[in-house]
Amino acid sequence: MIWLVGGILLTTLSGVPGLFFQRDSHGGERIACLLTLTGTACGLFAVATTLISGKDADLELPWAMPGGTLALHLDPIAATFLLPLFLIVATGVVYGLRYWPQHENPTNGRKLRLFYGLISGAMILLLSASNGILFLMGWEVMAIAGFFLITTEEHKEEVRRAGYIYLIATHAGTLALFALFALLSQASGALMFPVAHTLPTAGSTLIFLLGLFGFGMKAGLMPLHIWLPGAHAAAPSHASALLSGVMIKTGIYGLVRLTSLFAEIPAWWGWTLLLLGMISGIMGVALALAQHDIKRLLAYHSVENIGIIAIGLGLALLGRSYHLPELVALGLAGCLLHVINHGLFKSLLFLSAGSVIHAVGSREIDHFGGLLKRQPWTGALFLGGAVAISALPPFNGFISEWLIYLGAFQPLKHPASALGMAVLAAPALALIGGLALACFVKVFGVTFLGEPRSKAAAHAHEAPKAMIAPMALLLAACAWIGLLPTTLLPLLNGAIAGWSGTTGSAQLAGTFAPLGWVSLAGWLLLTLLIVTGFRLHRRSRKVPRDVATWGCGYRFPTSRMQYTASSFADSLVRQFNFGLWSKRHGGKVPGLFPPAAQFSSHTPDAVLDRVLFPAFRGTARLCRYLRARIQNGETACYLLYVVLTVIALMTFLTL
Amino acid sequence: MIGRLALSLISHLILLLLFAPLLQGVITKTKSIFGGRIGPPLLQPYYDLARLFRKEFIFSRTTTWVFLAGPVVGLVVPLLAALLIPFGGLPAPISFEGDLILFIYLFGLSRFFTAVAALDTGSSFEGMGAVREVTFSCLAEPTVLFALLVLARLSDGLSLNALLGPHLLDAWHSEAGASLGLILVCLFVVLLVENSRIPFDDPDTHLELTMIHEVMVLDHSGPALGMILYGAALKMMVLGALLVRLALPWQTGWWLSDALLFLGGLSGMAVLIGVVESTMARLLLPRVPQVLIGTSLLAVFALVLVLR
Amino acid sequence: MGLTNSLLLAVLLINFFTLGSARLVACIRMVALQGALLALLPPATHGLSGHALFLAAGALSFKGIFIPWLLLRAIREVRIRREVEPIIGFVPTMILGALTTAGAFLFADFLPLISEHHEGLYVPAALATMFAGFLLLITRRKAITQVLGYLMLENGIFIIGVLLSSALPLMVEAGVLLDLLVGVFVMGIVINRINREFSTINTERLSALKE
Amino acid sequence: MLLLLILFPLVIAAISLAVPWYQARSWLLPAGSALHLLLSVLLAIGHFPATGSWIGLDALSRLVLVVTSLLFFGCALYAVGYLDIRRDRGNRIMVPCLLIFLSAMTLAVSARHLGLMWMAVEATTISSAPLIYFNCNRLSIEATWKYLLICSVGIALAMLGILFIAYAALGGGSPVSLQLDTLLANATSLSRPWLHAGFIFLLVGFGTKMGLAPLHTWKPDAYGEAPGLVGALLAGGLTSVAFLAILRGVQLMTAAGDGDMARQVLLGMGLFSLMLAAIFMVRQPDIKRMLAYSSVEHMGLLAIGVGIGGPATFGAMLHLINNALTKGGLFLAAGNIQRAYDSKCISEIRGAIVTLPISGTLFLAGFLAISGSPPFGPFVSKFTLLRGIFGSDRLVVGMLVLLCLAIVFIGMGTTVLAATQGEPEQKSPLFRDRPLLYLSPLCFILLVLLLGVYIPEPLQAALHQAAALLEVQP
Repeated sequence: MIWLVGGILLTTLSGVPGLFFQRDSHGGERIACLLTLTGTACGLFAVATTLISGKDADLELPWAMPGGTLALHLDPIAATFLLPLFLIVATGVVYGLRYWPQHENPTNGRKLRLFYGLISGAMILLLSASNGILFLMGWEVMAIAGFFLITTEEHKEEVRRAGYIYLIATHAGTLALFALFALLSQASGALMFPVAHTLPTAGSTLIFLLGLFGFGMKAGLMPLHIWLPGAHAAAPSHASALLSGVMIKTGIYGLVRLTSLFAEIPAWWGWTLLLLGMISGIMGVALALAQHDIKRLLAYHSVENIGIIAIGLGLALLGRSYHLPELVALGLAGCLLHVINHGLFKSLLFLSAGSVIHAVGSREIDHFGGLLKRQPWTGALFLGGAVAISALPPFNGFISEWLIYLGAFQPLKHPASALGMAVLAAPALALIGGLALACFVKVFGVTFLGEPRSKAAAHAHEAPKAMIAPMALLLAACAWIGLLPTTLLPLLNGAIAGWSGTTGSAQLAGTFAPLGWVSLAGWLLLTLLIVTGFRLHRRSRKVPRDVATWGCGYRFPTSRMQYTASSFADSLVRQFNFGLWSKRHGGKVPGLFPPAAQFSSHTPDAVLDRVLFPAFRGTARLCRYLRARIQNGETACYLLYVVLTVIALMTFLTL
Repeated sequence: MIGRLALSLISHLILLLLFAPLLQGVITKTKSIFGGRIGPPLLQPYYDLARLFRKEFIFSRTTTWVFLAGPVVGLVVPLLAALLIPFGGLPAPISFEGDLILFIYLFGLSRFFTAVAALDTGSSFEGMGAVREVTFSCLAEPTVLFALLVLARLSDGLSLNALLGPHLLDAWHSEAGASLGLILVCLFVVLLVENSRIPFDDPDTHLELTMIHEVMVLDHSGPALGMILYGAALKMMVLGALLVRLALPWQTGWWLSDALLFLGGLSGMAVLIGVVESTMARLLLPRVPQVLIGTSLLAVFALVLVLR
Repeated sequence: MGLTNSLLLAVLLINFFTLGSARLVACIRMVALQGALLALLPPATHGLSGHALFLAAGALSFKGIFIPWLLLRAIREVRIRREVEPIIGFVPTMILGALTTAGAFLFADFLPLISEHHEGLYVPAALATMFAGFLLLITRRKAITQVLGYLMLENGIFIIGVLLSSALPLMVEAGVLLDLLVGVFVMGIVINRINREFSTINTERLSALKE
Repeated sequence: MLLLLILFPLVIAAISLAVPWYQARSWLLPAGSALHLLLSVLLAIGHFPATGSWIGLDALSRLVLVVTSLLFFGCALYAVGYLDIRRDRGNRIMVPCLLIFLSAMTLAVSARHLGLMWMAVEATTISSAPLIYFNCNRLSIEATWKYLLICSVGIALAMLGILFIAYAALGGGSPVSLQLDTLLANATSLSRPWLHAGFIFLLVGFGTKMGLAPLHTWKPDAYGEAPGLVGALLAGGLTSVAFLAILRGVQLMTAAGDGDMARQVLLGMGLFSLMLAAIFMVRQPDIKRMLAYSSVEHMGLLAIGVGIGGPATFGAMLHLINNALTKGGLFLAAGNIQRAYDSKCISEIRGAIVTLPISGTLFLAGFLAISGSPPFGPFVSKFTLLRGIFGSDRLVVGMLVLLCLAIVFIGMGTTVLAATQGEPEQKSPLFRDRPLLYLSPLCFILLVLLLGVYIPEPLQAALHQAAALLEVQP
């Protein structure tokens, strides 16, 4: 455990030495990078030794704080969240060396690194904390460091706005967590996390609802996702990767940890999560499809994937309510594995999107095009990430979704119960998968294929090796989980055993989840692809690429005639218009000899822009009205308040 | 054990590789007969493929290696998928719990790469085709899942072998028969969508604006085009196998009779497709999603019937 | 007992006169008169002890003479207009005054006096005077009328203080210190009105700071 | 010793009037207050005996004394820098008034006699009025006027309350005394109606001084128009002193066995303050008025904490310290920002972090601290408070408090972020950070940070003792 503490300290303070360096010197960033790498290595070592020993590790130190002790606890559940964290933090910091170098960003480079270290350390702390106060501290430091990461480029209005919304959302969530931990400490008698599976169900309704709000806000479950798209788009890419890949997962961690504490789970908890998961998944991906800003789009995919994770967790909760060990095992394994997977491929996608943005200088997909020729490595890595996030074999996304699918099929075996409705998760997942695929065809196609759509894209350059290598590492991790999922079985089984408690746990290796077969199919697919591809490549290698694309009879095709992101998404977005309310501009072609026409679409966030902003504006107006009435400047009126108070209190007294 | 596996593997592959293009021939022949023409010979698809594989490549200067990934994945995926699905009474060589999900997602993979390869050319027409392909498939996907849920409800396993086992015969006679009928219709619609047939797409049209699948492969040539066509034929046979097994759940236990029954069923299906293509007009493009959503609702209805 | 009660009744009557008066100078005189009457209260309650006489002298000099003189001087020097500017009219103010007086009598029943002070109107008179002071504070616009209201409020508190003057010698004298505050107010207004910088600003209102 | 603590600021005030040199007069402030701080710490840790019938220290007053003294020391240091750049206004009034203010606060804290305490509180009102009027303009005279009038009315009511309590003793037949210990000892024999009425008037009276809604109306004006350091002293020091005065009433009620009633009233007023503050913070364009409403909010929290009782009282005591220090830092930083932009309105203030790297950052950090974000101290105290609320099974109160805190955060965040972030419009600011003017707020914020991660055992013990004083039943 001392290694873990060391890791936390090193990571947290990694940005501090940089503060004492000159604004444009390399020293600070190198030291920060080194410290972070050492810190994550220490943490990784601590987690690995704990996992290998097979026993949970504990550390408890006294702390002069009312109700607080410095209590850390490492178990497979925490390890599941920590392992991808270490990888993503480490890759991100290396990537950041070239993506956000100090000498190019003298004003905000130090700030970015300071808070990058702080958020990483805080996340390690909260994932391993087993004391309420310690957890909340880690939580809020993470949240605030996240705010400063998002507002790295605070001179931009849009960035400030995103940061503001984020800060409000996260603080609202934190306040709910205050109440949650207050109630928990009342139920269990102390601020330490109670022993798993001991809390009674009585009085847990409010606790669960508060947890759902607080943790769901951080995770970005629809309709609490309001802060997410703007925030992820505004942050520098490796920070976005961290936020999307790791930070939002702490919300899931909170839900998993919270539900592990209870002895019995009411069925409606599972149903609620399942429903929210389905809504997040479908609406998240539909909104993603309608976006044309690559980082916003990826951010909405985070909402989608959180939805998938929530579906898995919902199924696992249902399994505990109905005492179905297989359902628990499949649901939770799918949930946790998807947490890892999403962390990996989403970071990969954000990093590669970052190197595209770095090269082109825009976030609009329609300004890219033809980049695969100019950035072959970035393009190939992005393609890998796209395949993985679309849950296609042989990458890791498929494995976790496959587990959740299997979970969704389990209720069919139990005919009598009301559980049958849970099978709806399967078609929902199918729809999500189909839409995600469409979306990534759009992103990859419009960004990397075809002809450049702007001058900047035509002159784009490949990212330096220091940016490519971290991405390659992430893709390798994706492929590893996709092809050798069985290597993660001990971790997942440990987490399942630790979570499911009295339901009795089923181990994943059983016949109901033959990961070995999937692995075999993955290898088979890969082999066939390589063999066929190699043969085709050998035959076509010598062929010159010297003709123009067939223009269907049109003589002078230009790059502007390519399908744009708006037109690509249009046919699908139109199907979801009932929930998206996209704004379509143009697109009508009038008359026989039509003049120049154009089409573009723009999709504001359904919850934020359509519901919350008007509501907030109304409240603010009401407040201002009340204010002007109450504090009206007349001393006489103020004295009236004094009299009224006296009279009211005297009345209270005599009654 | 190994021997039986190898035998089953080889017989599956032989049936698949040999018989797949014939279905195209049967459909074309049926349509010709309906049109009052003699039409091309039944084996015409084979001749086409052979000729294409002999031809040389032509590549647009816009394209990259992704352009070739389309045909590769398009060919490999049905091959692998075929190993997961029973051909009539012949059980699938590779079978495990949950292989049905892999089956569906494999086709997702092929769709991804076909669409991406189309976008690689930078042609607006091919982009249009890619959009339509991914749109319609993603609307069709829930239907398949609902159908599989119905089948999973009736069986006691989660592999395609178990789902399409001999118990289907009893199921047709039980209360679940109605559901099976419904999902048969649904799956037929999905088959038409996935294989780009009328009324959703017209493989023989000559106007790029109205094409879906064909427009995506406009720029492919030579062996790559051959691979695409062959892959499409394999895909139709693999998806057809699902349908045929559902419609004709008899099983004799003899290899030859089972294989013949299966091939007969497939031919029947091909004729049916030909009949549909000859008697129906193409749907307006905006109507297609509505039809697909309607189909999903039918499938939901079937699921509700068996869950009741 | 007869003397104290008639004194207190007179105090109550003055409340109404002040509430109903439209002339600033008359108001000030009324309040001065009230202070002078209250100065009689300690000897009336506790007999002619040295302490009571001292208290009476203090009250008379501050409440009855010094502060009214300051106020009158302020009016003269700063040329404050001589009319009371009510926010709500005189009649409603008086009705409110009557209501609060009735309320004071009702509420006084909840606060039992010890037998020594029994049958005295101390509590209702004190409360009613306080409320009248509050009414002046609330319903009049000018800063100077608010000072008057504050004085009246204090007069009410003084009545209660008288009850305790023998038991708590120091405390009640401290209460007279409150008057010092009033002096500070008045001086504040006077000094600032004289200051040329403010000659154009309407310090009679003082309501620029608001939301 | 305690008497010396009260008297020597007065002596220094007298000296300051005699000193002819401007800088020397300014430096008398930190010198005097450093001595004051030293002495009060020594007194607080029990180095000198400090009990007596008229003045003396108990656990509660020790706490408030040290906090006030600490805050005053910081403000005094700041005042040197501030007065240096405000030579136009001179320091002949400021310095002695500040010292008299300090003396009055010390007396109010250490008084063991309700009458003496009342006089001391009144003295704070009088001595702080010239401080608020420091800027000598139209708005500051209005603010001073309102402050004086409303607080005087309040103080008069408090006087009435004290008289009522005395009469309660008379009515109960116990020896009439306003000496706190005597009152507490004979609390059960006090006449109830008089005691209750007395408590109500005491609460309203000192509540006006403390700024509980709806008696807070003078706060935004006074805090807004006074110099930053005066705002800091009022918001951090004077409010705590007034709160202590109210707590004396609560102590008395609890000792008389009517603690529940007192707590209910406090809880109600606290909640009302919180809600009203929430309404006033939404889109508040003026950073100093915003801080004033934040002060109302935190006074509400203190009242709620004591109103709930039990562990929440401990939270309230801790929050008193945190609030005083954070508010101090915030007001001083806000003063610097106001100086740099010559405005306190967010329509003019942009990018304060760029213009004033230290003050701007401190302002932002202070905002995060005051809104209860770890690792700052108010997080611990707010959380302890909330635990107390939820622990006493008052879910509705708890949720209401959370809702208000969320609204306050949104409102305050809008203003603070608008002021600190972004690019400043003017390139050459009127004022740049200078050590004397950022040292104190920096120290305050650092201290609050320290309190967020480490609360020394002696302090915890002192807090527990203070909270226990409020729970002494008959």
